[in-house]
Amino acid sequence: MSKRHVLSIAGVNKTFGGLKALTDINLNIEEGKTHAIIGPNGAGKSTLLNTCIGRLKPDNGTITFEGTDLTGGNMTPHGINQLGVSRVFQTPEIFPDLTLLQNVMIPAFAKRDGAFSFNIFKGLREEKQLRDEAMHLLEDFEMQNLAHVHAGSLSRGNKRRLELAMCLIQHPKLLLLDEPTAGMARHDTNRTIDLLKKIKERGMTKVIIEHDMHVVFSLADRISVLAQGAIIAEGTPDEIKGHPKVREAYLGTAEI
Amino acid sequence: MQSIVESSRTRDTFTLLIFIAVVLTAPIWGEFIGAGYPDLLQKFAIFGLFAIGYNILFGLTGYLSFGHAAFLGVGSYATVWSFKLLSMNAIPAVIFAVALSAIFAVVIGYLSLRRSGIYFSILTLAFAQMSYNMAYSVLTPITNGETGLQLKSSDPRVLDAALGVEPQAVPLADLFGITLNGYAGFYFCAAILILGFWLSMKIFRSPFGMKLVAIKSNQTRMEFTGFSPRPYLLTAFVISGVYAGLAGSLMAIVDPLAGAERMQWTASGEVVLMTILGGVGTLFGPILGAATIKYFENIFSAINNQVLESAYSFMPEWLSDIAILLTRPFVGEGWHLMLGVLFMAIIIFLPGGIIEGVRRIGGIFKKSKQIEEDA
Amino acid sequence: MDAILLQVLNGLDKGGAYALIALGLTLVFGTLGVVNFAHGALFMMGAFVAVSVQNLLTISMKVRDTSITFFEAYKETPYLEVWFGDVGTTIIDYSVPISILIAIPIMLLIGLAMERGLIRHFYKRDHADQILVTFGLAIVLQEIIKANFGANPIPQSAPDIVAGSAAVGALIGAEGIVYPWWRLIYLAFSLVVIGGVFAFLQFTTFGMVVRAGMYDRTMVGLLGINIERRFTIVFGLAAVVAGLAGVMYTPILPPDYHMGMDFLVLSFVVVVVGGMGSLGGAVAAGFLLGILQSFFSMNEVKEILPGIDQIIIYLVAVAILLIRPRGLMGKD
Amino acid sequence: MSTDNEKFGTLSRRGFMKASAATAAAVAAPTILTSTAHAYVNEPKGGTVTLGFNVPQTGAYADEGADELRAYKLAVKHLNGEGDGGMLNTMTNCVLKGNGVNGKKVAYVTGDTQTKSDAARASAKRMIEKDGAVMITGGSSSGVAIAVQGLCQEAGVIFMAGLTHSNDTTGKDRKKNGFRHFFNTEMSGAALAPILKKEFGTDRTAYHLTADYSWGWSQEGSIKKYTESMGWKTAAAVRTPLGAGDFSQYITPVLNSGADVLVLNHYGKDMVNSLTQAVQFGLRDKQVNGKDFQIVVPLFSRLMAQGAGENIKGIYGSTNWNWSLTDEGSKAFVKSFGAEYGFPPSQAAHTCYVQTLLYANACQMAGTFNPCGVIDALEGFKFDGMGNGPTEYRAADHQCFKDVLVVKGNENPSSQFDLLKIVEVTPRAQVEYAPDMADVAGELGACNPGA
Repeated sequence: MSKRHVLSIAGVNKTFGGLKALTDINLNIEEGKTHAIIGPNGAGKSTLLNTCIGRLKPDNGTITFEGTDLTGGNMTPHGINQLGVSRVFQTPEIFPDLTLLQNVMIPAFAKRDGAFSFNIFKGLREEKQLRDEAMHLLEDFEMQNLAHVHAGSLSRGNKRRLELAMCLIQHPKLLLLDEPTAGMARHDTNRTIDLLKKIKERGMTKVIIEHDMHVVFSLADRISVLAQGAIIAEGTPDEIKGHPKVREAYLGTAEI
Repeated sequence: MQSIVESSRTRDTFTLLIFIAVVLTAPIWGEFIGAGYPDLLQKFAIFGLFAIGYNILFGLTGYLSFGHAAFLGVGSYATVWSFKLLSMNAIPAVIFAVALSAIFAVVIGYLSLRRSGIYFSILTLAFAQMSYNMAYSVLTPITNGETGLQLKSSDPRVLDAALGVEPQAVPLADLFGITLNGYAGFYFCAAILILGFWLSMKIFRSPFGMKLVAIKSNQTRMEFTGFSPRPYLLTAFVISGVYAGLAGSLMAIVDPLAGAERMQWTASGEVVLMTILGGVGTLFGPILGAATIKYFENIFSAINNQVLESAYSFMPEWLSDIAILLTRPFVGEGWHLMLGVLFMAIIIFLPGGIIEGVRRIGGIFKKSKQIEEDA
Repeated sequence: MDAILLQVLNGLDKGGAYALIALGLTLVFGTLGVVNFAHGALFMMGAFVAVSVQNLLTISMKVRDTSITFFEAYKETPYLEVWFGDVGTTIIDYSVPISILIAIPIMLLIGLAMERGLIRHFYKRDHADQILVTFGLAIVLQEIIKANFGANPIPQSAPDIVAGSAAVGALIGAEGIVYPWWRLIYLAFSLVVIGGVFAFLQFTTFGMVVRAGMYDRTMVGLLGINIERRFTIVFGLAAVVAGLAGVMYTPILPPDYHMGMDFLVLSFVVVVVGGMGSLGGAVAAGFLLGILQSFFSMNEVKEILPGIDQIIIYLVAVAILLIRPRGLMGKD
Repeated sequence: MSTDNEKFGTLSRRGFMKASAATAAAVAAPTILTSTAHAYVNEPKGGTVTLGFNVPQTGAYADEGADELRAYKLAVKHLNGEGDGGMLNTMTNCVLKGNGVNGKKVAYVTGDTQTKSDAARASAKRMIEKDGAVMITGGSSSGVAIAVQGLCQEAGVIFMAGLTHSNDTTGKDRKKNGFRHFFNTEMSGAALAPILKKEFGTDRTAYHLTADYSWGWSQEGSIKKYTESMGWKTAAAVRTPLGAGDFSQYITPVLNSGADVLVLNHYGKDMVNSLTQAVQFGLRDKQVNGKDFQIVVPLFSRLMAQGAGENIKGIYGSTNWNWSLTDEGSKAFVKSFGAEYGFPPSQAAHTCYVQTLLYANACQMAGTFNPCGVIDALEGFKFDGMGNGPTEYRAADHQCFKDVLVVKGNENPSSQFDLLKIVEVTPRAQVEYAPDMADVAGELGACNPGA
């Protein structure tokens, strides 16, 4: 297989005031791979993710997604999504006033109709194909019983899973997951891992930011370790496990 | 949001038919509540339309505009100018009003929607107040200021002149020979109200409507889901602006006059009150709210001692005196007080408006029925 | 040159009034997070405290006036004058300053009652609901005032001793320039009140807690401080400031039931231009808009831009909101 | 409601109900269902005739509206033979006998104009369409008066204007079905100018502050016209926004403008505020060009002047009527109004009372309520004993021509109501103008009985 890079981060630096948040980050995400970014609290993981999707503007360096420059402010969030990048947030961002089914249908519309479409003459009921697809996905997530419940009333774990479903229905080329299992019970975490593995088989590229090493080592093909804003190590899970620098900087203080 | 329901087609058709029946029979049921005369019925329809349109913006997206009266005024002015320059026929007047209010809505909406929340409200308020102040004074050559834009039998009316239509002594709008005042005017308004209601229902049941609610619900998610919220918001803003323009046009059609005070911020506040009072974000609520407020304005304000005395004449004198003492502050010149109290009560106890009240009462019935069935 | 100086004074004077009203509004927004459309009504209530005080002081002995035969007319002499002669007349003359003292407890009570009875139930509701319920309250309050005092303006006069004008021009060598004493007093008064509020927030423990609460409410709550109670008092304080602004304004603008609504839109524009929740911004914006309004009302300007004085406030608001949405001094 | 209300203009309700019950095609039906049973709209069929009193009950002019309503109720009483009869006893050419009008008892309905054209028209329409009123009267602003007058012309009822001072009401926008007893800006200018000349001389420079809407402009125009013709100069005429509140930024430029007279073309709250503030700025105490600075308020209203308190003392202006007049008519009216309500009537109350009586009298003279008959009776009608001396309803523009009062704020009021002192009664001849004079020329049109 050719090593095609979906996302390339080249020479990115970011400072807040005098504080260096990211130092000379170079990272290439290979197509079809699951790439995990780990690191202790305050290592700059979220800053890196927000820089990737153009929410933060780096001081220098570039971020390219399949040849398109995403560097800070160049692309709108919806523009980046339309390129095929979906994102799961650390605190779930869903539509609390809509039902689960509608929550999942909305991103499907975005995928099908683009950033704006004025379609009032075909009622929701007539969108049969899209509905069925959304319903199937909810079944995959074992949430079909909740399809007509308002999403605002879900538990936090279910909200996270719903958000994941909302991303998956778009079949993104790149899925960014910001601690997808944080705050979940072990049982839910395992279910989510299974789900993510299933997607992996479909060949979707993913970037995961995660604390939970269990999740990381179950899913990741490659791992980058971030410490104090710099990548101190990168490699396969096995390489990382044995990496002395990592042990010193990070794993020494955490359990695996 | 309860209103975005995936209702079945038959149910929707049924709702629409009921609505049509209620609107068309308004002169009959209006009689029982003292509202059975053309002007008030016209006002019900016109402000109902205004509120329906406003609800598409405020109810679905949550953007609270304090400037929609500006579009109402623009619609009225455009209509009267069409009557003056082109023809007394209502069709070109409506088209002209819709086009002009749409242009205004695009410009004001484009600028105002760059901000959200209270900033958006203040921006719309500022635009409307500027329009009002200018229309009242500096723009008098176009608007005839305080007096309001009126028709004259000597106006040019080029289309009518070309078609050889005789100028009337008292110019009244018409629709191919039917003079649009009195009940004919009401039915013209009613037809457009029904059309407006149908379109609003379409929007409520469409992906577009669902996306508007999604924007209200979580704008960040909406953006990261691949939607650009601003064109959606602008479309909703323009649609509601056009509804307002259409309402303004109808006002000028049934009564050919356009005054600046239609654009004042308090007039914008009125449509907010209507929408909230009836039930924001619901299909029927805004129309109910509009009818309630117009009913208060026209019927409650006309209640004087004489009327109260005759209303309480069945009571013994001492009791009727007490009844008058208790009700008098809220009617006649006190109808604003009544409105304020009612409005506060609704916001505090029934945030879903009259519609929620109806639903709760319906809920009680349903429950008691269930209990019976269970037993 | 004289004209410019006078317009600066006019602007400062207007600005003082705007700033006072906006100060309370922004204080309430900053602390309680409530958009209070009844704030204008508080201003109006303050003015009517002055009216009531005057009415009380001038309760009169009525003597049938026989010179009028068409209807029963009375010659009225206030009891204060009957009983105390010149002293009584002087007391009546000072009814506005007296009203200030009386307005403080009354407005505080009104404010506390409003917060306890209504506003606090709306902390968790969204801004639209707050706007609407307080708007409803404003209507109710002004209708009650109208039912009791009528719709016409009711004149209030400043004490005779400050009825004339001060030769302010003498200070800078422009002899001809005079400015009414009462307006200068109003300006000084507004500066003192604004300064007082700032000092209160800056130098007292109470104020420090409130400022901390404005900055991060949950944080302060976590420290075990009962921030809610303090916020209630802040609302009362805002009501007092608005009320005092109203009392002091009565000799300039004879109060009527609608004056609160007339100021409401304007004060919101001031708050937004200053930056929602920024006290310094509200004050700065108040003075800025006052001065702009004065300058754009000058004939020289109006000849070039007819009607500009009618819309300048709104134009500034639109420009600020589009160019600098957080206002002059607002936080992001 | 009585059976009088069965018919509504061009459409009979019963006919309508049939049509709408049958089919939705009823939309097209109304025009072919034109009623022929009535000679004119709202022809009273029972024992009563209904008048519509449309006054501001909310908004800035609510107190004035309340006073108008008091006067109307009093007029109805007098027409129906209750009370002391008021001006019925003093009016000349009066055919009313205190037993109603044309044998029918007078009833009335009330409504709130809110001083907004739309609301006023809606309220008037309710009276016409629902309550069966044959005449609409009242109002406290010219915008509203013109709007309602236009409506009455369309609907085919008579409009008897209340307080409206703009020339347009019986000028540019005059209507065959509309009548005004109140005076106007042209008359104010013509009446005031000679007094101003007498009191202040011919070498004066005036500075106008003008409410920025049509009435203000019209007032400014007439004062300018008449004062300039007697040699005054105009330093500037500045437009102020309606409801400005604080006028300081408009007043300070007056101080150094070289003007020695300030003309405040304001009414209502604007007048109260601008006058209060102008006095506060020391204009009254000023000396300019060796002369005492003067302030003029062309249209005075006692009710509103109360709001300016002390500040109106010595200020010149004009008014339509004042309760301190001592002619028989005024005395009779003030007496019965005072007895009823405990205080004297305002000029608004007076004009409304007189209008009601004049209308009733015209109906009685015509023997019908048909607007065309009433108009014939009112046009050119001459009367006296109603407080303004000999008066004529001019046929050409439906404007009453009568003497105009020039008044001055009373320096030593004997009571809280004694605010205005009559300086001069300017005779009618001096304030009369040609009906086709530039700026006031208009088309009356034809009478419209509505049916």
